[in-house]
Amino acid sequence: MAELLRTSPLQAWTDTFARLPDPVGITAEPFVATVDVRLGTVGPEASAALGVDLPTAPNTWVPAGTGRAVWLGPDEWLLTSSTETPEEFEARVRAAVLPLGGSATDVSAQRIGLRLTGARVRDVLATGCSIDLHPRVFGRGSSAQTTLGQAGVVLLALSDAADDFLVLVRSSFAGYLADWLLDAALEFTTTPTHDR
Amino acid sequence: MTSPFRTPEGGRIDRSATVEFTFDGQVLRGHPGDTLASALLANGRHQVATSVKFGRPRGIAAAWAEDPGGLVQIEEPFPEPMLLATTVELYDGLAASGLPGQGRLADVPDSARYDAVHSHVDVLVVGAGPAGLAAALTASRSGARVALVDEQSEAGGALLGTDDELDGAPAVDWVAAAVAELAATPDVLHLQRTTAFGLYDDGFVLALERRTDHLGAAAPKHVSRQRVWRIRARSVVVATGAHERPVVFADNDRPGTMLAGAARTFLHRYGVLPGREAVVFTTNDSAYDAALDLFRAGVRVQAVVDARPEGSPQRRAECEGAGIRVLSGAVVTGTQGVERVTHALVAPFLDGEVGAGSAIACDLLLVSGGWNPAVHLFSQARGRLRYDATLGAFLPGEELDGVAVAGSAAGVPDLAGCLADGQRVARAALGVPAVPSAADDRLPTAPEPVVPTAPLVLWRVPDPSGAEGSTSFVDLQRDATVADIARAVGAGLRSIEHVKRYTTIGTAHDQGKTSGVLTSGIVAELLGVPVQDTGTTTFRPPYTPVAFAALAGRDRGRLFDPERVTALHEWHVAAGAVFEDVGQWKRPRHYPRPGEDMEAAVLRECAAARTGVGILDGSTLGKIDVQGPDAAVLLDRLYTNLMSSLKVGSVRYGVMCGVDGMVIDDGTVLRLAEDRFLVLTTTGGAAKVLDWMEEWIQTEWPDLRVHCTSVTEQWCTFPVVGPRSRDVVGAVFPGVDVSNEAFPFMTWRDTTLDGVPVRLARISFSGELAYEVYVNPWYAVAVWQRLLDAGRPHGITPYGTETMHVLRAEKGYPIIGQDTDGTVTPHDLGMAWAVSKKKPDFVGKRSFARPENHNPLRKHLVGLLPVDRQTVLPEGSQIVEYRTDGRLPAPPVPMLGHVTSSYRSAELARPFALALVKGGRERIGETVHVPVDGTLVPVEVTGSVLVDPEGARRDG
Amino acid sequence: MQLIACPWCGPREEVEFSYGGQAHVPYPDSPAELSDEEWAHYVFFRDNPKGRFAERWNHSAGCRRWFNAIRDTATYRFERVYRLDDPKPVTP
Amino acid sequence: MSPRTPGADLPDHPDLLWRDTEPKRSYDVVIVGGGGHGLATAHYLAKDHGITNVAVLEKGWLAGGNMARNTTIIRSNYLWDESSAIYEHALKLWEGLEEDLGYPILFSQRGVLNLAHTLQDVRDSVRRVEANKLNGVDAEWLEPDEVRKVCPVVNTSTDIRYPVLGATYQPRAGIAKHDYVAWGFARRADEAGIDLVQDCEVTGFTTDGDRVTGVQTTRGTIAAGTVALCAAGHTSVLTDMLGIRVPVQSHPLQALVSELLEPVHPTVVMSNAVHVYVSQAHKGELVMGAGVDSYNGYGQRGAFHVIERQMAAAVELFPVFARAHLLRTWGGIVDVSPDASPIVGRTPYDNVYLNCGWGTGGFKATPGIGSALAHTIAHDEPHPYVAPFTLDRFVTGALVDEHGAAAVAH
Repeated sequence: MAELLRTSPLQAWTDTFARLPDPVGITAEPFVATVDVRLGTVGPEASAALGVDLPTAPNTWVPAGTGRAVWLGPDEWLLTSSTETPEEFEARVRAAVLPLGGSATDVSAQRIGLRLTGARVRDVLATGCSIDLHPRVFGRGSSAQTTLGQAGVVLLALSDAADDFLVLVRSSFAGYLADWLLDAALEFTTTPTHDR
Repeated sequence: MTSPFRTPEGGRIDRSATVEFTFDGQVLRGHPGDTLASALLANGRHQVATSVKFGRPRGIAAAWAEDPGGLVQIEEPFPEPMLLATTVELYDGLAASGLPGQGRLADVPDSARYDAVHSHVDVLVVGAGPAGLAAALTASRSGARVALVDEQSEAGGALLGTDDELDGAPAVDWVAAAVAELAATPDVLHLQRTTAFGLYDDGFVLALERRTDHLGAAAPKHVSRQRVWRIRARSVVVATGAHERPVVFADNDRPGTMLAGAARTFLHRYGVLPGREAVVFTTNDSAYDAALDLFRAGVRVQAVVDARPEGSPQRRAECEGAGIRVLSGAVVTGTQGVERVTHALVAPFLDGEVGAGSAIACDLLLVSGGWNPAVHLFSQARGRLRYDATLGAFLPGEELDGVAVAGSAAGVPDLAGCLADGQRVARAALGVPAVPSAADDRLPTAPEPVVPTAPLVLWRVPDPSGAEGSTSFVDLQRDATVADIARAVGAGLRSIEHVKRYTTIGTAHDQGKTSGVLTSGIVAELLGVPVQDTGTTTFRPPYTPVAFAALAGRDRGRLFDPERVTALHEWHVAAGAVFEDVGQWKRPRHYPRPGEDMEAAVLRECAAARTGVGILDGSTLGKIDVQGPDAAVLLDRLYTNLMSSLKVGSVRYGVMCGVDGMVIDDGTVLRLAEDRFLVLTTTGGAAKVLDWMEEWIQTEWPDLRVHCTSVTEQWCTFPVVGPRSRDVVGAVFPGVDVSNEAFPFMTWRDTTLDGVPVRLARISFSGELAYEVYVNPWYAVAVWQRLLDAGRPHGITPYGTETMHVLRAEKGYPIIGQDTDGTVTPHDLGMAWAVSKKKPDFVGKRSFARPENHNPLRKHLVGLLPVDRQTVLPEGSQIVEYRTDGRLPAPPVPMLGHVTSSYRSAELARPFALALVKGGRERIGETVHVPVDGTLVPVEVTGSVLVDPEGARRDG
Repeated sequence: MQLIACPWCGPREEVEFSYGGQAHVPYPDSPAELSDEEWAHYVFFRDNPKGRFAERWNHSAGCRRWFNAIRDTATYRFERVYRLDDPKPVTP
Repeated sequence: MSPRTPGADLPDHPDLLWRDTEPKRSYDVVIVGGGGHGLATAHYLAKDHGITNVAVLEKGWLAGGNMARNTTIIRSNYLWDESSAIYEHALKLWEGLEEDLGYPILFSQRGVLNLAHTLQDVRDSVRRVEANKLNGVDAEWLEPDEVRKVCPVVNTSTDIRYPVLGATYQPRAGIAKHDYVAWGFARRADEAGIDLVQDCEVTGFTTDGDRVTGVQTTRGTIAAGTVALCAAGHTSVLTDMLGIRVPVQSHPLQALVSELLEPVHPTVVMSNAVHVYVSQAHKGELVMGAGVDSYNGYGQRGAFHVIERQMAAAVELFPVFARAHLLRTWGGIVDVSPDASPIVGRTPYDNVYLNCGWGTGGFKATPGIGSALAHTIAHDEPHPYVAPFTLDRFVTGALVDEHGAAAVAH
């Protein structure tokens, strides 16, 4: 029997995204192994066990191995991995944090990433995000759990020039947010792109 | 054709181009840079509208948003009600008409785009007049992030309406230089055509930018027409200037009557002469500038009428030098004319007494009663206002945290003062020394201000006509007069708020911009109390009217509210599903085949699930991963039944109550490990239950070692339901022994499909043999397809929520939120079995002991069977006692309860219903009546389980 | 629209938060021993002062942490926010 | 063009509304709160029971609280028997109020539509309609096409986010001019000799055992035989002075108004699902209410995002409103009880009566609660219409829960 095909919530948007001009680039980043980690106290043992220094500064993210570690709350992080399968990843992280009284949950499909790149994406985000995205305030390594339009998101700054962001959104809201972003980008696209 | 009242030169209009527009059906011409008002005046047209109540002619009386007279209806390019001609920029193809009181909405939807943008700055300056520009320059030069917003089409504020000079050159040159400097400075946002209309807490300002209105038909469709700026500023500098205040006298609403400063603006900014023969009526020095400017521009100034006994010695000299007659100690008591002023009635004025008057011919009557600082935003920020008896105006009366007022908005009278004040306030906002050290922060030098002669505070001129002020208009937009105020006071009203409501003053389009302070003054006079005690009515947002659509922004149509969908949505659409809104989710309700209505489709889907096999996309069910050594303790405290006794590998149904003991949610719980549970909630309850758990853990039981994580979108869930479900699931997952012995009811098993983890659970929401298939949504479409393929020989049938509802209702399973309404306990649902007696406590338990919970007449969930075996009772129908005569008595008729769910059952071959009925369980077997469309339908009360009561089917 | 200072995430727009009513109303130790009236007071009765009020807030669109705040219900001004494990501030 | 004269038909006010009085030292009845409920209670005390040695104490200007700030919607199509009884009692009084008060209150029975947007809305609506019918309250269920007949500007298209699936309709419901209603009651009470005392804030109470003997105010202490608390959003401030705990929370409730517009909206439309209610007042302005702000507040103002969301809903439901203009926004303070029903009746003090917790229902109840409370005071016995709304119900659990269906179904 053929192996199971994977489908992304934003598959249907691929062509539309592809037609966007550079200043408002949008690409979907699906299928990223992601684990939600809860841990009361982060110390050397945690770092040793996880192989990552979980960021303790609110509203930040750090590179972690082949992925990222994103601060979600005083005792909560998102860890991503680009080499392990979701279940492998959860198993490894869970084994690491369990002895420390923590927990780990596979949330790989819970959210999907939307990569926003270009000179105007900050303007696009500003139409529905109340976070100050000025590069001096929200440079690379910054993150925020907030709302974009009417969708809850985790927003990551990937550059110091406010021209490269990753938006993590609940999968069931992905279609809404994609349409919302395309609508916001309309002003920066010579030809209307939200024709789907 | 040149407009008759256009000056040969000057003004900031583009005379090289001509704009054609239509007003009241008449084709007229103007220039780019005109407003509708200036273009009408240039064409000699003063009357614009007729008044709301008396239908009196009304004209343009001011040059911007404070104009109470020039209300118009836009007809083309798109109908828009009630705008001020003074604020409508002229463009080709503009068609407008005078507005008689009421605006008219378009009868077609507005296709324009509207949006909003968030902005964050250190200093927001509102108003690009001298004070505002000085403030913005000062702030930007310090490197701060600055926003400067101004409601006009270009910066300059009052300077646009004067011929003032700075550094020995026209002040507008300095304005241009300032604008250029700001444009070249990083982190400066400068927006014209942008009105700050609301000032809220913590430096939050809402401003409306009119982005394309001035382009008319040329407006690009993909650019928002208007944009709401949501500006968050550490400090806000309010430099909104001042509105000139009229003096009230008889027939002061006659077109041709205009504020003096406005006439200057029309002359200097638009190159328009508002008239040929002018009378200038003033109580202060500022109007003399208008008189002299108009004189120099060729207007015959018949007289300057100064209410002050001595007038203004030095300004008088200037005028007389120019041959302008100045009448001191005189007032204008009224006007003559019909659609335009023909005469001003002038009379001596001494100690409040008006002497015998005479008529002076004029086609323009300029009035100045002083200036009201535009303190609206300051007042919106709940800043206290102080009455200044010398100026006859309300000024900011206190320092506000993060909000400062600068320039003439703070009562600063002259240009030099305004520039310095803007700089001072900006520096204070930035927390730097008030005196600029750096030379690069220098401000231009303004001419030494002449010390003005003190103004006279005069609200109204006594009405000599004997009409007692019945034509002395205070609020032109509401046709409210001095006489109306007198009646209000005479009726016993003392509060300015009462007077406002009695006379409707200040409630119209301009929200009292000119009438508000006048009313305070006149009421104070009539009551003989200080104006400070009378106070003003509250200034409320918005400062100027804002279109509904601008505030709606992009949250319209499909973006009005998010549509949540599952990984299978596209499949459902392709399969022709009819969708149902469940919260924000789009769920397939049924999958009609060609020619099928819903009833037919649902009967078919139900039959498949009961006799063959059906499949449902149950992925919207809330899912929460509960982990930790105390996970079971948490669940024991939140569910009414015992969860800690659940064995790993098993599943248990549970009910959750609020502290008031009412059911808030239900669902199944899978124990994945000693320290790990998968909790399923209702679709609508998902977020609520997770928040509920977090709230208890964080606020009450921080000692519990447990964590909850939402995994609603981490798992797709497909119930495969029906006698043939075992064959289908067994075929797709050969690695699992799906026999009842190996895989009993209410247990779960993990397996894989092509290496992809899959979880199967023996859970039934239909009473049939059923397996729920849990899989990562990445593979949902593929797994769903595998199940369909394997089910094809058995006629597997996708079904929607409607069939799900019928199947569960036949088994008496309640839907929380449909069969409950926040007043129902587990016992009411007949679920005492799900309420633990063992547990000392759980949330809601104590409430069960309240007297009302033992009322024998509580409503119980029961079944109903219409005796005629035909009628499908409408859901929501009420239930009454059986009436032997078959007729309803006169109201009020006592009600026994209501129908919560009602369907036609393929299985029972008859309609049935679930209902909440008072003492229902004691009524089983009785017949009661349900009124439907005026007739009483007899129904038998039954138990709630109508299909397979002994539960024989669930194991296949 | 206010800025509310989440003790963890810092100042965020009001819309990111949800309100939890009066703070420092603990769940009774043994509800079973309470009279109906005492229980009713726990379930339904909350203070409703005009002025300073110790309240519960949740940064629901952010870190989802609950915290307490002293807020003036007349001016809406937040006088201070504090974590759940902080004692209730003594306010003059 | 012949000028339309909206509001020209508005009646002139009488030459005298009420005396500006100094409080006497003592009254048989002291009503705290000069809003609609307090003034109506005063009127019916005099009219129905001949009790006129009464003072109404108002801390600010008469009827300047919620009475001056509400959206003037009047209806009685509530779900539960207890609620529909008092609101229907009120509606019947509304129907005769203009004559009773001899004051033009512009009561316009233009009907109220409550829109349903989901299948559960439909179930709840039918349930309410059927209950209303059996209680003698006029009510019908309308399908979308019938909704369009009643109010043509409602967007009944099926391809909007939350299509209109139908509506409940109460033809006898409508609107009235709030200020005129208040002034009408005030004028009658004043004529009857009742003292309406403004700028008179209650600062405390003098008690003797389980009786209140005097009301301390910024204008001196006033002895009282019976005290009735009609302070709506400020009730807790008073009950705190008396040491009575009342389960109400005060929340901001915002409203707004547009410019005068030609008639487009012939009825009243409410949509709980998308949180907006709209009517077009006599002069032509659109009057709208929003949802209650979530937090406690006495500030008579709310957050603007609530207004923005409401505008989105309004334009969604009424596309032709797009270019209508928001002229003014304001806020009131609603006192909300746990079951969204009022709290009326006895207190631990023998001679103090409580009237609060009306939430968003206060205006429409005005004459009903006024007459029932007056009766209660006169007979020292709760009138049957208010009897179910005791403070005690929160102890027994016998709530009158008007929240209606809470959760969303599977």
